[in-house]
Amino acid sequence: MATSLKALPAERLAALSGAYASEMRAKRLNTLMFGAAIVIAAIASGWIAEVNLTKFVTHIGAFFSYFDRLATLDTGARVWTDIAEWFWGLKKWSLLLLDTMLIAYVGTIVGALGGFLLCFAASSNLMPNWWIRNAVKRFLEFCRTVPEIVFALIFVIAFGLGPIPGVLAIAIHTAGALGKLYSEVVENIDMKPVEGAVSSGGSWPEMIGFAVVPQVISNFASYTLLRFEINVRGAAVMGFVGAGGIGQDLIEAIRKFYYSDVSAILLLIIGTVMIIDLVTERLRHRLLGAGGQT
Amino acid sequence: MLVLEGVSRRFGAKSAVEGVELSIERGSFIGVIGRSGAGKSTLLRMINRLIDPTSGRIALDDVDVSALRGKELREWRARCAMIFQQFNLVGRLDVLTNVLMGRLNKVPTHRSLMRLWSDEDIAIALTALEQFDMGSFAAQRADQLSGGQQQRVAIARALVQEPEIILADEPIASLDPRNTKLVMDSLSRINRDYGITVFCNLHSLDLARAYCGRLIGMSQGRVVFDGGPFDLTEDVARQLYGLEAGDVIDMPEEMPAAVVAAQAATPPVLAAH
Amino acid sequence: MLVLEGVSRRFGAKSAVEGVELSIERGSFIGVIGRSGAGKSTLLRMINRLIDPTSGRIALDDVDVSALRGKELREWRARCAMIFQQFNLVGRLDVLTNVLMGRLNKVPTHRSLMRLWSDEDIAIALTALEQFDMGSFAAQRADQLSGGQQQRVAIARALVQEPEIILADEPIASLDPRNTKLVMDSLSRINRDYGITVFCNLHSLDLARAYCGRLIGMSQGRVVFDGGPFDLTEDVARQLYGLEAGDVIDMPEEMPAAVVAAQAATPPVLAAH
Amino acid sequence: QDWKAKYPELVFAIIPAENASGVTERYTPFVNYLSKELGIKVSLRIANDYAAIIEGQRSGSIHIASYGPASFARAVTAGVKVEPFAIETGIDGSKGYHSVLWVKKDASYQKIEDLKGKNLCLVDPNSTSGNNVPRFAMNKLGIDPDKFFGKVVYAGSHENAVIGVQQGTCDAAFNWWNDEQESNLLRMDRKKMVKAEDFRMIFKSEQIVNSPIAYLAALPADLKKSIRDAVYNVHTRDKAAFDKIYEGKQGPLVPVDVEAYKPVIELIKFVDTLRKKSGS
Amino acid sequence: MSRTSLRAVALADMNGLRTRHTAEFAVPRERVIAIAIVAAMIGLFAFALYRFEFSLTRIINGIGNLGSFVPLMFPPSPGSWPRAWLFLHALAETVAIAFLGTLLAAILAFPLGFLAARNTTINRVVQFMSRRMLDSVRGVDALIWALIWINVVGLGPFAGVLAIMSSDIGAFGKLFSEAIEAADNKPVEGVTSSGGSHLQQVRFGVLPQVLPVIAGQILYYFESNTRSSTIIGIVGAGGIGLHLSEMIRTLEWPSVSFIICLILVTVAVIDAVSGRIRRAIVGPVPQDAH
Ligand SMILES: Nc1ncnc2c1ncn2[C@@H]1O[C@H](COP(=O)(O)OP(=O)(O)OP(=O)(O)O)[C@@H](O)[C@H]1O
Ligand SMILES: Nc1ncnc2c1ncn2[C@@H]1O[C@H](COP(=O)(O)OP(=O)(O)OP(=O)(O)O)[C@@H](O)[C@H]1O
Ligand SMILES: [Mg+2]
Ligand SMILES: [Mg+2]
Ligand SMILES: O=P([O-])([O-])[O-]
Repeated sequence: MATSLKALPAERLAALSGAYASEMRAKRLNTLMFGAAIVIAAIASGWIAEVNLTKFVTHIGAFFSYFDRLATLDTGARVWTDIAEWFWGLKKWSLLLLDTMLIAYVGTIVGALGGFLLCFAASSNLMPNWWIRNAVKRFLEFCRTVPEIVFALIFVIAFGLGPIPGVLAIAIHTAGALGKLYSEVVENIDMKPVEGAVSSGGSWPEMIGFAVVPQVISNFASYTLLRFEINVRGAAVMGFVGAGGIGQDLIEAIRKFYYSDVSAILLLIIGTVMIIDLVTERLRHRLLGAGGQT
Repeated sequence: MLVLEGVSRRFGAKSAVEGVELSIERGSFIGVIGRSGAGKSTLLRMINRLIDPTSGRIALDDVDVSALRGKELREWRARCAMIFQQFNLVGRLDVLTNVLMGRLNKVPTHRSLMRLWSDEDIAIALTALEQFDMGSFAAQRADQLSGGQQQRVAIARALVQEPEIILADEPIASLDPRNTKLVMDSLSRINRDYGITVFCNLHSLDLARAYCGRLIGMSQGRVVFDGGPFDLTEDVARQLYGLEAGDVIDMPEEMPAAVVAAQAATPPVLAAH
Repeated sequence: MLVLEGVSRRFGAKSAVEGVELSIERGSFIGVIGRSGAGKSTLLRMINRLIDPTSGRIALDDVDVSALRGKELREWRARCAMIFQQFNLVGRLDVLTNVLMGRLNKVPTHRSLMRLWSDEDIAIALTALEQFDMGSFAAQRADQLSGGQQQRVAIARALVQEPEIILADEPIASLDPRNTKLVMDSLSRINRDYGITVFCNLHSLDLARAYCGRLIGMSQGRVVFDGGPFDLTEDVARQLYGLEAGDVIDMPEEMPAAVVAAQAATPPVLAAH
Repeated sequence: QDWKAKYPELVFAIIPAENASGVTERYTPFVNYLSKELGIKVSLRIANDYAAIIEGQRSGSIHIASYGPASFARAVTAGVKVEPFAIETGIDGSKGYHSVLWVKKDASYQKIEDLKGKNLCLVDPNSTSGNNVPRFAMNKLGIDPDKFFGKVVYAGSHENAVIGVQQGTCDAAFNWWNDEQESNLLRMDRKKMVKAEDFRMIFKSEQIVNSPIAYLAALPADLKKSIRDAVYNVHTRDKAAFDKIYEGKQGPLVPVDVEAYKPVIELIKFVDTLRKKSGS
Repeated sequence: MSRTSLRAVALADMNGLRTRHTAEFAVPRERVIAIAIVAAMIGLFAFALYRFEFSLTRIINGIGNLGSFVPLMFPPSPGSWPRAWLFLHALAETVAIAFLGTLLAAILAFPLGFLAARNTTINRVVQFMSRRMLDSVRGVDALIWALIWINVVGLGPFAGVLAIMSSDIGAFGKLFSEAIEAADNKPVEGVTSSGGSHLQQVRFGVLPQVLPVIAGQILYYFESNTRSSTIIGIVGAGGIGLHLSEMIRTLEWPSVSFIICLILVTVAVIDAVSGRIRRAIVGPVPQDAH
């Protein structure tokens, strides 16, 4: 083949490609075994989970039956034929939604601050001390594993009914969830800027502030806003502490089979989610900026 | 014949390249010189179409390069290999795969996505690596290499593209004298033997004079010099590097001016050859 | 007096630096030369304690640098500024903040984290930038700069540290002749006027000879040469760059060997000064 | 029988009642008994949300379901074609439980009317004994809770409602109550969360009818008959399975029809009328 | 000693610097905006606390009660051996269902993530539509997904798998796309410059960078689905969530804490495995890389 590269002596080439192949073989074998493990685990899980594809295929038509009912008013007419009737509770729901967003806001802020403060100590590239790192990791796991309901109950006993215990429970769970997600972002950063900051004698917090945060801030923002969204939708705890919220109204409508209410509330929530997503997108693209070009 | 007609590029308010007019013969060895920030990298990136000109037109033999799209654009890029100033390797992939990136356009997509490279491609890639003493690093991750090693991988990637044009953005910045010679010589050889056009951003005027058949001097985005290596007079260099205005830096007195002036050199041993 | 005693560093099975023994006088200007991959960067990084030696000891005036921890370690790092081969800037921050990071050790943490820099610090940073023609880029994001511009920002960052030792890892790799002179001259000036020790990894032997009072040659992790600029004979250079074995590269015949040999130069105008 | 070909497997679904634990262990022998009696496979599904069971019955994938009274009524109003055929009974043959209103022992209130302007804790909007029955009962008394009380709070759970009274967040709270031996308050007392003697009952609702077992109306008549036959006789034919479920605290499962649930269905319809009143 | 001329020059030229660089010495506009935003957020926070009838005295008084409930949960105990066995079994089932659901969601969301990312999508319209679709999927409550799938496959673990899958696709699509957008562009340019197609740019320029992040997210959701297994309980697949809520409902606190401990151990194991997998993908942390 015509090539502008000078050909290599055959034995040298054989030696080099042999060395490369043997180094790669180990890696490839690892990948293969990993893939095989996933497939086997998936098959086993499918068996435990009673996956039944025939049933799935024969009844897939029923997938739309619930949607069909969601699009139907009590009167039997389609929802869009009578928007006023469909969104009869718009004012109530909007207020509830705002209310819920306020609760989610406080819970998310407090939790995100907690997760932010802890995530660096849980990252292997910034916290070489095994003990501290693992202690923080286990603590974060504790925060997100103990059900919000249990925290809420403890706080209800301590502080009484009302939004406060719910917000606290949300905040603890949020700290545990975000702390973990944040720390994984931190473990994936480019270490060059970190070296830059460290080499001039910057302290640990300064290194974080100048070299790490600018790299991770956009991902942090995306996780935080997703969590905010989850907390807005989350109904269970707030209902549990007597603070209601749009989530509880939605669950109530689902359970009582007020189909048109379900679809109306759902649309409100989806609208909110979209707005949050659009805001996140703008925010993140600002933070990411033009990106390196040179 | 590669023709640039009134090519400009702005970044926001800043004009990085402005109204560049050039015609380049096939098989030329072009040195692009100029101060840091003059727009050399931007010019090369526009030829490879990594960034689009804000205005103007780039054409090769009547093909309007600046209007190419899709497959044609990819083929154009495959035809003009780029060696980046900052290497632009994929740090998490091994060295050989990084070099094999240069052959993407020649391999069916489904094969490349599965990383099923043919033996021939691997042989070509290893040959390129070995040419720059990097054969034994083939299985190492690219982000574990020293600066000069990364640069050599980047050069190998460009060569395995078997391009018609090579756009080399300071290909020897991080290289020691021996590797500098290796690299410049192989660029020179493929230019001479295979008629491949080479664009090379260089900071060393001596190297530029030694290797390039034609020099293009840029300043603040404009071409301010265009001529043979021996047209680059003192005055031109003065203007190019903005040294005419009172030079604010004082020179360490104890050093012989002539020595200070020489910026770099291959070890004298070579000069004796 | 900076002393390195049997300093080694391995990466996995690979030995990057091996058994380095050095004593460096305060106020020296040391050039570190050697082939790509010889271990030059690794050596400098160990002195700044960015990586720890696998074995051996680094000491300054009886202080065991390799044993420092916490605040003392940070102070040590502040005292020996590092200029990185790949700049290591924070791409998403503006240029001025990148330079001001050189002052982190001198500003209380709570102030720096709020970015409440004193006017004096800002003035110092801007002066350093202006010194390298980068004053007008202060507000731009670092990842939007050209290669040479980034390098100059990295140098400015090191200078505002007001260090006692400067560890410069190929500080001029991406610079044009004028900026090369600017940078080398200012290193030379602060070395001469303030007695600051400078370590400089260089690929250009001419520059090394011109600026450095002492040269250290490395090969495969070991120090194989240590002497004054004029002790660097042809033989030594040959050995250092591994050119003794039959040189496989053919030289483009049409070029005058002497020209080929010179790797780079400041424009001749300067020589005439 | 030809239904065996059409129904090779039946699904029996239950919702864990709010006052019992170990549902899986308790119901497994019963389902095995059914399977043996019917001669086909019967599988047990426990769903934590009755909406899931109603949807399942609607789609025909759940054949027999053990409901709570209100959730059964909900299934009927949601238009699912189900028929109740058996009802749980108390050990004394009673067929229901109650919603009660607790106040602090030393409070002065003697009846609901005394609570004007005070704060009331309900449980959650879905709870039969903690919301629907109380609202229905108060409606009969001519009380509009949202106007009559100072504040009406959904406490979130039966326990929270009791804790709310104890802490003074509310002056009275509705809760479920079986009889003198079993109620949520007594259970919290046993778990040392509160002391039962600190509370006093000032209202007890009419009996809320017990939980029914219902099957799909569309099942073949002879299959239905076999099911009924098996269920009505479980306490004699497989005493162990029967005792496992009720731990000797309840009487046998006896026949019932939809008539018995008319009051609950009325209740649910009443609750539905509240829906749009609370809005806009 | 360490006074370089830099400082002297700077101080001597203070006025010159100020006139040449007014912007750098002034408080930057962005800082003012940032402070305003932070102030607004604090204001909203304060308003929220006021609305929630937050009172310090209530909190302080309550702190004493904080521990009063916790002793009820100690020592953790399943109650009986068969129950412990039952819990373990339910946990294993939960892990299996969560695993399959998460895996399916990840597989389906993977291409969507690339379509929804600005730097890898086909065009702006596709990107916009993909994101809005993901928003909608996320907006639909998990309970609704459960009910929908019950209509198709009936009660049981399969419905749980499908419900987990549907509700996680939305989150995955969003998270994947945002990790992709944050990837460094330099390696992508390297691939582009040699004529790599869109697919190849993604495969070689983007994927190696984002794979560790994506793997982390998938494993996190696996963990999350395991520990908050409410959907699995709702669709009648049992699972540990069913037992946990049952124990909470019947106030059997030692069993509650026992189950929590079981889940904690599982989560820690998943975390350890996840760490190993991510390290296998990332390679040794390149702390000393150049
Ligand atoms: N993405 C960008 N955004 C804004 N400005 C940019 C961007 N890329 C380049 N520039 C500016 O355009 C000008 C030309 O940059 P270019 O990289 O072409 O210079 P260069 O001649 O290659 O310099 P060097 O020798 O230092 O590499 C510089 O002033 C640079 O700051
Ligand atoms: N993190 C790492 N992991 C593995 N090997 C490494 C690592 N860092 C450096 N090396 C290897 O150690 C050797 C010395 O590297 P070093 O960066 O010190 O070289 P250098 O002399 O600075 O070269 P250059 O002139 O090319 O910058 C090289 O062979 C390099 O591949
Ligand atoms: Mg450039
Ligand atoms: Mg180096
Ligand atoms: O912790 P989460 O399961 O809510 O992510």
